[in-house]
Amino acid sequence: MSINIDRPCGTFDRNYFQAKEIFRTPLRKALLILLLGSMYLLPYLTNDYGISILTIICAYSIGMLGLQIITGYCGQISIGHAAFMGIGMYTVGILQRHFGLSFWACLPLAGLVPMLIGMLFGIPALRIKGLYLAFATLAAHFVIVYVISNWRSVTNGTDGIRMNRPGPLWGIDFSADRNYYFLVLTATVLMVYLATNLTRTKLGRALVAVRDNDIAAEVMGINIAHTKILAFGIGCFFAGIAGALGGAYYEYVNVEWFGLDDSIWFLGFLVVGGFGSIFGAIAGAAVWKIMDELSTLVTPLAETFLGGAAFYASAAFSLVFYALIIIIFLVFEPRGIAHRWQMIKRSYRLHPFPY
Amino acid sequence: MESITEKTWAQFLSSPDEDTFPKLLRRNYLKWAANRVAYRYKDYGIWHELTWKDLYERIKFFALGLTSLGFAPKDKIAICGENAPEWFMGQIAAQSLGGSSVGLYTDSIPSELQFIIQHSDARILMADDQEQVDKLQSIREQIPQVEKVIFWVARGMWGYEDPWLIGFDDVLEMGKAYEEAHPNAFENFVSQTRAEDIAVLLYTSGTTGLPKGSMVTYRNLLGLFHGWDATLPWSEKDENLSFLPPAWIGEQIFTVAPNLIKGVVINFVEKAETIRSDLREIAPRVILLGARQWEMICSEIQAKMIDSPFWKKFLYQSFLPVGYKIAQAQEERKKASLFWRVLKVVGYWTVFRHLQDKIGLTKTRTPISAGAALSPDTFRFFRGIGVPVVQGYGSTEVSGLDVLQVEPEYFRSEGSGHPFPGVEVRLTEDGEILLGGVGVVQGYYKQPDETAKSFKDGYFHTGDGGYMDEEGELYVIDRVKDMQTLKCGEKFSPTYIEGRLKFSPFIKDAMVIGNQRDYVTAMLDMDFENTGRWAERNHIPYTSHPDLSQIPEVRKLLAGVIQRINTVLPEATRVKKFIVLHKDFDPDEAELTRTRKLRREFVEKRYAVLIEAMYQGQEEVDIETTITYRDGRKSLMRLPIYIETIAG
Amino acid sequence: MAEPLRDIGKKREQRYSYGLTLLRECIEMKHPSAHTEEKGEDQILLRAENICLDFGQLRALEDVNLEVRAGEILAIIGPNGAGKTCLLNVISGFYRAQKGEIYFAGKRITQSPSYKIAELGLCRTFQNIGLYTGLSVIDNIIAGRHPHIHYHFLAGMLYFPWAHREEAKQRAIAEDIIDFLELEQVRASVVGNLAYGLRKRVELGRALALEPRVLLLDEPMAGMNLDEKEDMARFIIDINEFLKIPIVLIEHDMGVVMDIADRIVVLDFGREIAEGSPEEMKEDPRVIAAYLGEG
Amino acid sequence: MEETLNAFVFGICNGGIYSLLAVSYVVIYKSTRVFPFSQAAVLILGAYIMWYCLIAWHLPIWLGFLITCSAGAILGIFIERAFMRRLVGQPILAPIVVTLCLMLLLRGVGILLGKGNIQGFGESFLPVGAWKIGFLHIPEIQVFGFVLCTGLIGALMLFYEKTRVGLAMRIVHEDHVMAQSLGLNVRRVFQYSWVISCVIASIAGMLLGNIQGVGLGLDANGLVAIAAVLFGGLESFAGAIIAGLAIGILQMLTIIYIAPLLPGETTMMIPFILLLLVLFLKPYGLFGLTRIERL
Repeated sequence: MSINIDRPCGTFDRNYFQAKEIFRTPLRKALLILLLGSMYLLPYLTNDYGISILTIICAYSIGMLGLQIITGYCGQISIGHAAFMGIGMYTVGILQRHFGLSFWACLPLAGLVPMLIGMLFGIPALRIKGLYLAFATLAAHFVIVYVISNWRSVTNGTDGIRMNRPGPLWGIDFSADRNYYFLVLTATVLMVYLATNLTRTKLGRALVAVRDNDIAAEVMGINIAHTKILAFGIGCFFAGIAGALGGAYYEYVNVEWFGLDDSIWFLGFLVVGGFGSIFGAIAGAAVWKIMDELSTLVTPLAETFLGGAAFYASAAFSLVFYALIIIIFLVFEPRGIAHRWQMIKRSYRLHPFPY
Repeated sequence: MESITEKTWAQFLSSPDEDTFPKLLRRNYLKWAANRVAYRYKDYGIWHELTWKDLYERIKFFALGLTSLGFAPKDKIAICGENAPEWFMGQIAAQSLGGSSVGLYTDSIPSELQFIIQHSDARILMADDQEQVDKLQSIREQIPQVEKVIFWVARGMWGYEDPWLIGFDDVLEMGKAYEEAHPNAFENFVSQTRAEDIAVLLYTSGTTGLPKGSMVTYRNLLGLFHGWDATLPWSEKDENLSFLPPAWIGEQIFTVAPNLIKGVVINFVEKAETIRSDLREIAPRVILLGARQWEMICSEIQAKMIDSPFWKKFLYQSFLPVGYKIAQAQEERKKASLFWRVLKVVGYWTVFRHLQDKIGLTKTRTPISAGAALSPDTFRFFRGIGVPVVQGYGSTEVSGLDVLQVEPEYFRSEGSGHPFPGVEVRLTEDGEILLGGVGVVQGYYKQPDETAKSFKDGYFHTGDGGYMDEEGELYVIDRVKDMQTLKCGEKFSPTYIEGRLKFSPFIKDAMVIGNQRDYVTAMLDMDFENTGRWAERNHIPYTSHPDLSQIPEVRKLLAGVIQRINTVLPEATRVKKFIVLHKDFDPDEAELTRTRKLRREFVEKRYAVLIEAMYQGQEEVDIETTITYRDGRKSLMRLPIYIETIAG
Repeated sequence: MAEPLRDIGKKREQRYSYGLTLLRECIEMKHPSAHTEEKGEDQILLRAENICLDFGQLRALEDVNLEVRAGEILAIIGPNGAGKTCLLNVISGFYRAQKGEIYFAGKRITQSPSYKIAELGLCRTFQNIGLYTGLSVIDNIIAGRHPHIHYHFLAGMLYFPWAHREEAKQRAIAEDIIDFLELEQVRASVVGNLAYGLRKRVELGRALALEPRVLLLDEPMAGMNLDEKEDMARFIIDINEFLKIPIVLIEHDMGVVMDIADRIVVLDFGREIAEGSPEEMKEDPRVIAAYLGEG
Repeated sequence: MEETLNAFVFGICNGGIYSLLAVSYVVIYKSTRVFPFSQAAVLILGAYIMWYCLIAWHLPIWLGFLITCSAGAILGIFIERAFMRRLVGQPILAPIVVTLCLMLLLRGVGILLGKGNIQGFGESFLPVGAWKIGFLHIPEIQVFGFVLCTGLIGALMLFYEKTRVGLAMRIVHEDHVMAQSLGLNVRRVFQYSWVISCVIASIAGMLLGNIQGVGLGLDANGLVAIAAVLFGGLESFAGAIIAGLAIGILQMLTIIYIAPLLPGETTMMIPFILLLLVLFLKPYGLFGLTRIERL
């Protein structure tokens, strides 16, 4: 007796549109609105420090969504995702510095430029798989970092570039952190909507097909090359948007912010969040930011312990701390928080039966 | 004195143009046309809807198609198929031409079909898919009077160029052509139907002798339904799931009548295998299940709860007694103390609301159990988990359910409730129940002697023993013939003991023997799945059904079950010995009737060797049995059956 | 583009259907002429001429010729390692043959990539189940329809109404296949935890979803018990009859081959040693030798 | 002209160290199919430990060398037992992420060891001096390093050819499932390969620390070695050695000719450009095995 436990008893679908709805019953639609409403109320409950954490979590979730599409859904390993976020930041910075464009004009470009570059680096993915692709993206990361830090005339080299906040829109002045948080949150909600729809439509299925069995997918009429390049393109588009929004918050961006360890943390915390689900990407970004805050608490502790100058202690501890968290998750909870959340939801929905 | 039937009939039925099914169809069509749903069927994963307008047109064209096929008034159409809109459309179309429909069971063997078709001299047949059509073709020579067989699921029939077969849609086309030739022929066919015409001819296989066809008229159906509606009102917004075999009277009175009279929507399941998930999707407000199905649901819940994690099991096991306490109080018509009632609400919100959601009964107001008597333990179990099961009693000869426990708050676990308005219950001296009133059918088709035997001056002799308590509630004990007496004169009811035995999740079926013997013995049919799971949990290796049934530990387990039941039974009628059968009772080997009731004489004859062995005090009996392997090969196997005696 | 399919929620007419109606309609819409001629010899849909395939020094196939006529069931039999699956892989474009040409419906497809070949209508199933384990049964079948779904991925991401309708239409066609293959109960379960027999059926469903004009089945009945084999045989015959498409069948179970195949090709060590009707194959000495070994 | 010759010799010496590092990668990849990104960080630890022995605790060279090697071995055992053992059944992505995180973990430990003095201690602790042969200016350390590397690689080759354990490792390299069925304790073989790889890496770290100064910049060489390994093919020792030398020479040539043209320090860039080229043209490297995918 395989009943559909995702639907409460008494809901039946009269057409395929109803069948496809995620939030099918009025109760679930209300829960969704409640969730979104609470997200918008959060800034009024916390101080500025809280707002900065929330803004960065939202920006990073968009980046994580991009990586989820490339690695979680399409199975192509990318160890250079932070670099593409960097390109997004620098595109906005350069356009504002040299051409004086407004932030609103730069935002779409901040998505398109990394998208094109991502597609360029997606091409090797056509002929190589798995580990070799990881090398290609690693190389891509270094090439991008090298170009940005050495093209002094345009990118102002290693001493970074200014990015100013977006101009007022419909009377909302975005220089205030709270308003800027609303902008980033709205962008995140839109991006989550786009990513969810992507996974439920034709391209989403093609991505999963390529991940699960790309030999069979090829013979089953899916153009593998086209799908992989698109995966890289869309993933890097998300990374670009995340970079632009994140960078504009700090209003200054530097090459150090997207080094090799950032790319590795992207991949690592995606594992913590969980592959193959939208919730996994958001959970990963949230855990990453929370770990950030925790590691800053660690430094005073480190001082008492080491007694030496603490400036290097926080850097060392954050490296060790993150790496341990990711490895522990990978060994003991390989399918991440999203899977654990799925199990809890399933157990509740099956209550009181075991299966 | 004006008999009860005329009084109720006049009281409920207002205008003459609403006293037959076709007229009611026309009324609904005129009243709602396209803005209310009549039928809803699940196909290709979604529920398609047929409004009253669609239904009316389809039935009109099908009826006219039948007339162009030579269907005359008073003719019969025999329909054999799974629950589908076509089934009821064919029935109402035949009825609107003044004819009537004969219900056939899909899982009956060709010889049964042949007898019913010949006896009811149906001239046109309807079958749903290739399987039924092949069955009918195999008996084609024996039923010469059948002109056409209409089928509606054409899967795999592309190769059949036989003129004898015709598709449902082709009949619709013929109907459209006929309508051009004779405009509004259908309307005056409908207006010619009378309340006294035979609506439906239903053959009850019964546990004895050949099937008998009861002639059920519109008056019976409508009168009885209005009686029911007066006590338990149906509303327009109700949903009704059609999954019981359409050839059973329950389906007519419980699905077709409310749909036509009250506009309750009928939902048709996708396939027999998906009944449970469709039931959960529709969540019908009123549901009628046989006692067997309630017992299956109950043992399934118990089996799952055994495997569930500890915190779920703790919640379930701590709140179930609360339910039992409340049920106890209700039985004694007392108000339970506030403490228990609060606990019940807590239990509802933590466990039982979810439990009902999983089995699909959240919106069910009146879950009814009919057919065989439901064992008191199952009854109390469902009361415990908050499903207010009520028992009913009736038979085809009185057009379905006549007696029902009405107030869900108050019930007796062994009782069958009070008769509907318009139905009269009387008892003969030796306790046989007589049913009269609006439900009594006109008699058996073409069997005047049987009719005379069963129907005397307006009352139907049910052949079931029972008694009435002071509040007028009817208690059905057992079939009079089945009441058995031991050698020492002690009377006992085998079905009562069998009911208690079947409550245990490890026993699927049981047969108690003891007529004219010195003690009671039992033949148990083990539930392979649950017992197998119990064996695995206790690390007892087993291979097949015959092997598991004879393992000593399993016999110890079942002996324990019997011992518990024996404590409730009077001393003399306790089960002294039992054996575990090596295979299930199977309708295809005619050990059970179509509705899963036990055929006692046949089974007693078949296993006479085993029964005698039990009474001669043997410890072990060897029997041969054929085993069919997965790839179709069969092999004969000698198997020892052990006889277990119960201590004390 | 005019709505080729009747309204998806069409009432009742479909029930009086021989099954796979929506799928047949899609195929007829794309290649109307395909269904005119009967099982005649004239219309050869797929032809492979002297195919040679070798991996390094190992010669897997040695100038194999294969012809598939319209509407017939062709069985390819031979001992293990005779190159049957290699031949199928070459035809479906997965391996590149060193020598030889392949023509499908008049077009030369030797060089075209395998996804283009699939789009033309040459669909296949795999010997050891190539299903997408991450998707549910219904998604696997809709994923099979990938080349026949027409909306831009951006429209999909923004869930424009026409993309929504297109998804619903594809779901209807997939449901049509599920209804035909009787997979209703397992419609939403993940493919990973299905029984072996069911997975073979889902794979057949996915191949059907590609609107096939030639269906290549690689050991559809391996590892099945008696009644599963009967079901699969019934499905194959029904498909051949409803869609009027030729089916190439690789099978070891001689009982099945003998009673459903119209023509048999026998391969041994990469060489074609015999071809003809089932009866001829029974007596052909070379075939017996290939199976039972010389002397 | 003179400069090119000088660069050529200097390149070979550097190349020796790169090929040593490349070999440490191949040792692990060939047997456990896991690419050890973490070896780049083991380099740093090797350098620091050697620095502590010689400078902080004033121990003689040979004792310092011994301590470094044993520290490398212990680190290898710890990594294999704590992390790698649990990842055997995981999809290919898990080991990649774990090794990457290990690299950063060890870098963090490196910072702690080096007490934050990121740039390291600069003065070389091995005998300083240079030989003047004709116009060539050959620093003594380079030659010593090169000799040590060739000696080590030779020893490794002998170990593989002659000893029983070496033979076992070569079997595991081919296929660990088959090895397991033959009764080999694959786990111990994994442990050996990690130990050997970490020892080699720490020795290479010691040498590089000597040349470039002990500091966090050393792991840049690790990434260059990755380019070398890929160039030579992941599965062959010979490929790794030759590629290491070629990269060394190439790097020296770029310093002289190409560096002035491009802004910024390009020593790191050229290997990665080469890496991308290799991946585009010949993904499996010069001597790597191309895998035939079975369907």
